Amino acid sequence: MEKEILEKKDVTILFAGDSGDGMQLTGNQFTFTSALFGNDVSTFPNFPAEIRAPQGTVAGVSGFQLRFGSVEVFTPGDDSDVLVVMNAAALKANISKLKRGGVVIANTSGFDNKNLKLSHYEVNPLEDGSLDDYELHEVDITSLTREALVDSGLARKDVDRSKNMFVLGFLYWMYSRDLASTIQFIEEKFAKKPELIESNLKVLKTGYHYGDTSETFGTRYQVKKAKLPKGKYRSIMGNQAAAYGIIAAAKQAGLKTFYGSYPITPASDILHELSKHKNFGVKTYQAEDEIAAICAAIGASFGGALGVTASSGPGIALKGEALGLAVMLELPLLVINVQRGGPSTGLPTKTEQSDLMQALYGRNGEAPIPVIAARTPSDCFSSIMEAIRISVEHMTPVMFLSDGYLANGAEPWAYPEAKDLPKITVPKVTQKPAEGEAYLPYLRDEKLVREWAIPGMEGLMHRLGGLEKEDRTGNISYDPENHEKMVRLRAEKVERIADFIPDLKIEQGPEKGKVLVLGWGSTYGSIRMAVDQCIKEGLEVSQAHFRYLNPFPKNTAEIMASFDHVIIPEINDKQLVHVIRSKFLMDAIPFSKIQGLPFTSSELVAKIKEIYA
Amino acid sequence: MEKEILEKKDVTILFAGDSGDGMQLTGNQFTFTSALFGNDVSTFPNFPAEIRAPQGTVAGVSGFQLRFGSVEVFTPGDDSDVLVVMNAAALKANISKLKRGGVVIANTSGFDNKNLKLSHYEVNPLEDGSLDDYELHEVDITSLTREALVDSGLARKDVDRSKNMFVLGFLYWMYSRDLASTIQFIEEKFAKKPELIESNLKVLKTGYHYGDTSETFGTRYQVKKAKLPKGKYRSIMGNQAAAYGIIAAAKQAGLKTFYGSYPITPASDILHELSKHKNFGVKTYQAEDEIAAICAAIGASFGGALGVTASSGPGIALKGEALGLAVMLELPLLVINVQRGGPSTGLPTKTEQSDLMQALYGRNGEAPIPVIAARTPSDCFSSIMEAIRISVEHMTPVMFLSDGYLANGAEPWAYPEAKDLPKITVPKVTQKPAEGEAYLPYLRDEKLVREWAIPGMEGLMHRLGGLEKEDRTGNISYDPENHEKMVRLRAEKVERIADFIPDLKIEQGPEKGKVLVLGWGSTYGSIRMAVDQCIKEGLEVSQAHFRYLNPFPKNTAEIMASFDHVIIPEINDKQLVHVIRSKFLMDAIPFSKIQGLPFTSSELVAKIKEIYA
Amino acid sequence: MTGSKLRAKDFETDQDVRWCPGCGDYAILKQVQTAFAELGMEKENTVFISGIGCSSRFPYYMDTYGMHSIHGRAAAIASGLKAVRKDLNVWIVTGDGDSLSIGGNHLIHLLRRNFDVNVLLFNNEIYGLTKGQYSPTTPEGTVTKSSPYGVLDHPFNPLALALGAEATFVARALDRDPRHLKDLIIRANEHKGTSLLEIYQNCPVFNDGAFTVLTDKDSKQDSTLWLKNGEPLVFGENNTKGILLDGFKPKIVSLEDGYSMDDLWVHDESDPLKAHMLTRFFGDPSLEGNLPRPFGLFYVNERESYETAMDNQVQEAYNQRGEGDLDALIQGKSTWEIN
Amino acid sequence: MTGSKLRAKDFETDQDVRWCPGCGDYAILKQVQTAFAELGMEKENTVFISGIGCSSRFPYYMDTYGMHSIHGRAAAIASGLKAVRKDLNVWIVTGDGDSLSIGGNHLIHLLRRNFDVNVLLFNNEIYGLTKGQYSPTTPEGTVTKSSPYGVLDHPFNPLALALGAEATFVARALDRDPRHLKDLIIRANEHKGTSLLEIYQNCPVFNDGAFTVLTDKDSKQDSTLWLKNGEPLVFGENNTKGILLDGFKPKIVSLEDGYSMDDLWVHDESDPLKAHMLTRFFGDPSLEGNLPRPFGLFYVNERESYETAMDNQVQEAYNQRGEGDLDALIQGKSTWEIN
Ligand SMILES: Cc1ncc(C[n+]2csc(CCOP(=O)(O)OP(=O)(O)O)c2C)c(N)n1
Ligand SMILES: Cc1ncc(C[n+]2csc(CCOP(=O)(O)OP(=O)(O)O)c2C)c(N)n1
Ligand code: SF4
Ligand code: SF4
Ligand SMILES: [Mg+2]
Ligand SMILES: [Mg+2]
Repeated sequence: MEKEILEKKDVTILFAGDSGDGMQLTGNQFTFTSALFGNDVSTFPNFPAEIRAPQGTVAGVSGFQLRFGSVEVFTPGDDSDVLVVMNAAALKANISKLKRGGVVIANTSGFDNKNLKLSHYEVNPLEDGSLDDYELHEVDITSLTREALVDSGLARKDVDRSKNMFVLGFLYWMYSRDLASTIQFIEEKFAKKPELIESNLKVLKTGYHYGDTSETFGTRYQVKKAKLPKGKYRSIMGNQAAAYGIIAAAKQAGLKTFYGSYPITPASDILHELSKHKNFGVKTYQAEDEIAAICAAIGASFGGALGVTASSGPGIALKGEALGLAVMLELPLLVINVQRGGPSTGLPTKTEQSDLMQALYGRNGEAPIPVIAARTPSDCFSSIMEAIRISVEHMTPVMFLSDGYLANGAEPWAYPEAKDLPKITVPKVTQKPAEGEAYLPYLRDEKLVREWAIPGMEGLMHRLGGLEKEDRTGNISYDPENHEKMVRLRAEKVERIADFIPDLKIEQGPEKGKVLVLGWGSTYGSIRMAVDQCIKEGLEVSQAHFRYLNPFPKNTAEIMASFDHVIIPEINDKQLVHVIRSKFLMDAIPFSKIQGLPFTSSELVAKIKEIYA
Repeated sequence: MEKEILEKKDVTILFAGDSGDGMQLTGNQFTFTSALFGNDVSTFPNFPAEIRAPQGTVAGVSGFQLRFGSVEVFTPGDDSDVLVVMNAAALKANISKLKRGGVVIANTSGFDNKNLKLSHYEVNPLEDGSLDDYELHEVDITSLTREALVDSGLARKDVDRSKNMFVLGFLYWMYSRDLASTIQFIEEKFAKKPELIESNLKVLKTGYHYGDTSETFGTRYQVKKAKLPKGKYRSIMGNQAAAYGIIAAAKQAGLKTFYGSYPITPASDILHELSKHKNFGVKTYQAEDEIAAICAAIGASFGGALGVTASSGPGIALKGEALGLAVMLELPLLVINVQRGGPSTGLPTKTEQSDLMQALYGRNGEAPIPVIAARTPSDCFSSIMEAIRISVEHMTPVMFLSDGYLANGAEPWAYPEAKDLPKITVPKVTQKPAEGEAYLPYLRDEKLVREWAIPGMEGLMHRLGGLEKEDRTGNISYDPENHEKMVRLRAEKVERIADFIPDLKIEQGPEKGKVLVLGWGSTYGSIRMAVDQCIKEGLEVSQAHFRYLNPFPKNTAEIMASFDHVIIPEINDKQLVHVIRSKFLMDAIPFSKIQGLPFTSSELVAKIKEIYA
Repeated sequence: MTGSKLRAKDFETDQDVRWCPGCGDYAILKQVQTAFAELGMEKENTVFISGIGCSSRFPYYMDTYGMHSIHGRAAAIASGLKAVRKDLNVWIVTGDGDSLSIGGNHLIHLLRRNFDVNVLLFNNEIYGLTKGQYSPTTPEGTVTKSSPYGVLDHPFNPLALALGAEATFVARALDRDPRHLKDLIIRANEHKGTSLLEIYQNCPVFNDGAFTVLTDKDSKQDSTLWLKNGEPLVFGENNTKGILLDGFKPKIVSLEDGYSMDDLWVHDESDPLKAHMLTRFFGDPSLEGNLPRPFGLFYVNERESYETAMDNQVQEAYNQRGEGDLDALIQGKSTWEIN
Repeated sequence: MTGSKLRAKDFETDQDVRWCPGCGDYAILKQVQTAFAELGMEKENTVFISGIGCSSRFPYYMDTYGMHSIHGRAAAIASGLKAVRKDLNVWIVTGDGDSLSIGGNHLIHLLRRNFDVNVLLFNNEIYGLTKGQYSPTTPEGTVTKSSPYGVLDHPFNPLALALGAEATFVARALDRDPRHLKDLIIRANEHKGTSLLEIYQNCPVFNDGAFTVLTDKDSKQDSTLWLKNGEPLVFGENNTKGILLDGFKPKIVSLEDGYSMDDLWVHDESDPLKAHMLTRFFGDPSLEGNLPRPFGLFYVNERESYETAMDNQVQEAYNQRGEGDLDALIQGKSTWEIN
């Protein structure tokens, strides 16, 4: 039976099921296939807060949202067009994220009495009319899978585990996709268990054919290739990109990397990733706590390596004192904060941008440091390289801000070649002082940067420390004027970095006009989509986005002044707005969301229109 | 021989000598005698950075500056009128602090070759004309003392130790002071060693008579009584006042105090003081580190006591994470930061106001807390009581800011009577929930304050924690909207404290006009003196001073708007200016000094005039 | 509530217990509740303080007062609480990462100070909550998320560390032996000082089988040793093996083979040196000839608890100087008057 | 600099030494410089890392590389340094407060990891720099600035704690016995792993005389015991007293009175149990019948140092996979092309 094929510009699918149902794998496969086909894609996984909450409960639901389009997509989508639910709990947890009129594909076996009870449904939502506003397709995925494998000889557990392949096959059919890459994936994954290759492929194809033959599904869709920049692509997650960026930057600087860290969600994956790549000269060190982690990184930097440490909010709070020491030592040091919902333990598995103030001010005394934020998962790569460049070339600790949304989100990445990566110049001392002359560890160049003298270098022995130091000599000094001078030198050194960073640029929309949406960090994608939509609707709206939060690009005030209104959306309570007001004495319209979730485009569009009006 | 007696409005004396020369005692005695006489006084000791640097070296010089007047004096003076130096090092360290034309009283025995060498003088400064601009009086204090005690039978060491009494006696003569109170002091101090009473009194009187008989001193001075508010006075130092304030506030609230702390300069003296007063129901606890100290205080507050913790900048940095927990728990907790020169270890024995940003923002996530700063040593008493009132009545951690200058400075204090102290109301739960109803630990009153349920109370068992909590129930909640609601509730709770604090008031000068000098913390005295002088010179200058830095008094913007120019002097790099700009989008003229030293009046006057012009 | 004796169930809360299916934490929770019922504990006078970790979720499941604090700090918080509230029964629940990695310092200081609190240290030799990194008790060489090529760190021996830190009560139990666990919970409660009870707890998700050799039918007889005060060290099937001291060296002997009970080392809870030796019975018990892993109370010693000493000092101050007089304090010794 | 051998004086810097007159720190500085000269140490390959405290000023006075870091963190910083620079000779200088109070956790983790660094723990049983509060080694009951009614805290026994934390080199010296101190500095330097050398150091300003009984002519003979490997434990005037083991109990006997050298406990640096017992020789030695305080090397044990294991693991990765290929890493396994 020939089915009609509708064309769509972009589609958002949300796969949801129990933690054990393999939804992450399903989502990743669909994503990769779509990217390979030529769509633009953006994804976000949603893990349960518990490690492994009891099966069938709402707390145990794992989700994977994916958007793919024939146009550029910068976020995994607001509400989804299609919701796949493997059980009742998955429906309960996610139905609010489905567009009115959207498609629900429900695995009926997941709605038996036990599942209904565990998810606290009194009546079966597939039957009580509560889904009348949606296009509901009931498929007994479990049974169909079992039937397909009735002769496989596999254990029931293994049979059931492959039901996600049915889902995948069926959606491939629905969106007119090719099975090839998934077939290859399965063959590689189970290379050592041929019986599983066979069974998984069988179920995958069963799902695909089910679409073809089943009477219920009238419509297939097609999402054409997107016009994307030419190049080689891969999919990348933020934490992975950050890890690669560290390795790349160290290589460009000719330094060994020392990564001192203490596990914490959502930063740990950087540690996990880096610890796999020891043959890049990377040493990872799981310290006893966050303080030890940053201190070890400082020790490593003192020893001439690139010291890096990472944590999330609560752990960064613990690093404040040592970070102040690093400010005094004027050594390279990268501190990564993969932000999560706060305050305190807060919402560890959710995203937030609420550590900006802590990044800028969370230390005693006058202790300014550069702060740099990544905007998309793949941008973590180049932003972290830039953070390291600044740290090394300007001999200063730098704070790099990412967040849970970037860390775990994935997007296609037109990855660069190693030979095209920026070089990083290391200000190591090249000459010993002349005979009889003392070495001056705090002598500065025109950037106000001191040189890096490393233990083992002859004739450059010196002592660093956290007490105020005398200009040039670095000896302890209690002299009042020297103190003021040094405080100002350290501040000015950071300010001058503004001479070595690019201007803030208008990403889209006119260079001057009515409304500027000015963001930082992970809100980039949502803002991009929303501004794009407003522009298409004919509004005079522009977008600019900070990578550098300290110092700000030199043209910041000028850009802001070119617009009637500046809106600053943030996943926090107006932190950037506070800083902007204080630095530039210019107002901006805050737009806050503090729900552990990214902005949706529609929220932003609504806000833009409200201001525009 | 009758000597002429000149009248002076106020005089600043700086006593300086080796750490072992007893300059602190000398200064304190002079201060007390002057206060008793009816002068207003203000003092500041200046300890060496080293514990006990080698005798005779500049590093080992200990100083005590004291100002007394027939007018109100709010600071220990800018430059001194009289400099007493017991040795060459003391001269070297302090000559820059003497007014041109001022009096130097030099102990000639302290300028022998050994002393000159130790203090790196190539020629004797008493002889090389370098003091020509000053009125130099050379007195061989050491020999005169020895002579006086030639028959005492005391060991040389004990004899020499009393030479500070000679200085004291001599200055008593010079400023027409009574010996009575010092005589009494000596009698009490050495009650168990009568031979020392005798010798000290003898030297004291020798010094006094030396003035009378010696040819060199032509002039005596007189500083009349000041017109001070009636009342009973005592002298008090800032840390002492803070300690008493804690004891008083706990008493007024009917709470036991738990003081968890880890030693650090200049906060430790609060610990030392409190540990003496266990019979006020105070428990002091020297924790293993600052984190343990604040955590123990949180535990104590959970247990129904008043949890207090204190440190200085670096230690406060370590407390950030736990402070975030306290924000979530919504329990009373007082955190004291006796600020010192930063960043990092910085200048531990010097003063600074550079932890304001840390106080406001040094935590992960949205974690606002009230911040309160004391302005003078004695004000530490009432400000800390106020901080505790807010902490207890509004169930929130509060940051109390003092600094090294307040901590060690002393001033006369018209101390209150216990019965007149403000009452503090403790929001303890008074009723169990009705049978069958669950207890709701996060139910709020109209101030948005929750009640305090304390272990041991029947029927109120509940679990607190740092994960986001559900409104009212306090259960863990990952609900997005609940999170935003709770973040806003916590912020609003702190904001509403503005309804329960007094307006910002004009301390002196007109209510509106040309220039407002707006300060916070320990700059109060210097600003007071400077504005007073400007007013006397006919300028239209006013003073206002913040005690509440978060939330600000409600009329802040209004007051600022009433002046053409607002100057904000700070011992940091414009931190309050940043906050003011960001909160009110109003500009202010920063005036920074970052030298580990308080402002001098003349610096401020010059700045005021520059702006005024 | 006092008076009417509570059942184990009465200590449950209305919150869903959110550990993974099969997690050893369930068994421990159950035994605590059971022990509390037996002990006639009062809900309102009991407090559970935990840090962060899977195990640290514990307080939510006990209908007493509780605080789920921050990572590593439970001991510090409990110290402050106990310092002001000697009357409360305070329990600390913590994991191997929480108490030995980030919280190591607070733990050793708690032990030397000897506050009368009880520490339940859930040792699963892994970081559970953060999904599987190694902890300070993970054996060298183990492959975990953060050690893909094997752990380099020589692990702590928690009980040896505790003894080195002046602990006054040191014991070990196992999630899979509930009775024995419950008995030790009761002993810990009795002890007037800091009780450290290490509990081996299986994490089926990230470190399954870490203790299998100690719990599996086939191996447990030869690999575990159950300490009983005043009784000889015997183990193995039908208790046919024993341990004696050959000079200063513990040696395994067979009781069917020339040795008798009288030759054996007799456990003495009050002997710190022997306790020390027992904590070092730590060879891999799956290897032949290695010493079995001891369980039970290794060492107990009554020493004044910190809060008692603190209260005494305060009381002494009251006795000597009476209730503080605020006016006298504020006024100090030297005053003057302006009229 | 290598090649031309340096004298003790060559390790001095141009900074004025700023300890109080009479402070024990001077003697220690001198012995370090002397030992370094003897060892032929190279300035540029030596690093001193300290925390904060009087003792932690040390690096300023050694003309090597150095860092005066923040309170309690020297061990953590040194760990990171050594992890990337196996070639450097790294020394940690720390006080009893710095290393056992705020820095306790880093110290015990350093010991278990066994980085090849040397820790000089200046134990003056007080906080010097902050002017006289008690430390974790101050004896109970001591009156200090923060304990006007006497310390309540049971102190740590630093060496016992270290052994509990898996230390591989544990020794004790005294500022007043410079030769012996120097010898131990040299032994510490030889040891390939973390060497913990506790040095009793008199603080004449805030805790004068804490060790007088161990240094005074009249009392020191009976109150100190100088450990020598392979030799019997003798002490007292003319070494006429000895210590033997009566079962598991150390007992003082007189060699003039029936006992001979052969009866005595012979010191064995490699015996962990005996080392443990020696750390517990801690009675107040001024009281009759109490055990003398041992000095010397209690225990040493070679175990692979952390940085060696780390370097080996890295080397292994290189051997197996060759120098990392950045392009291959960035590209990963699944790519596609847009044309
Ligand atoms: C300051 C801080 N650092 C790190 C974390 C992340 N974290 C939470 S629990 C945990 C370790 C859990 O391991 P363990 O204590 O053994 O408990 P388990 O989960 O195994 O019961 C870590 C690293 C945190 N919450 N806070
Ligand atoms: C974070 C922090 N907390 C506290 C201090 C204050 N402080 C400096 S040194 C010290 C203790 C010094 O004692 P110890 O380590 O025994 O060294 P000593 O001075 O006796 O040699 C303290 C509490 C500090 N500098 N930083
Ligand atoms: S991760 Fe492990 S320790 Fe944590 S709840 Fe699951 S099974 Fe238990
Ligand atoms: S205070 Fe004590 S330890 Fe510090 S330098 Fe002086 S004598 Fe030495
Ligand atoms: Mg664990
Ligand atoms: Mg000390």
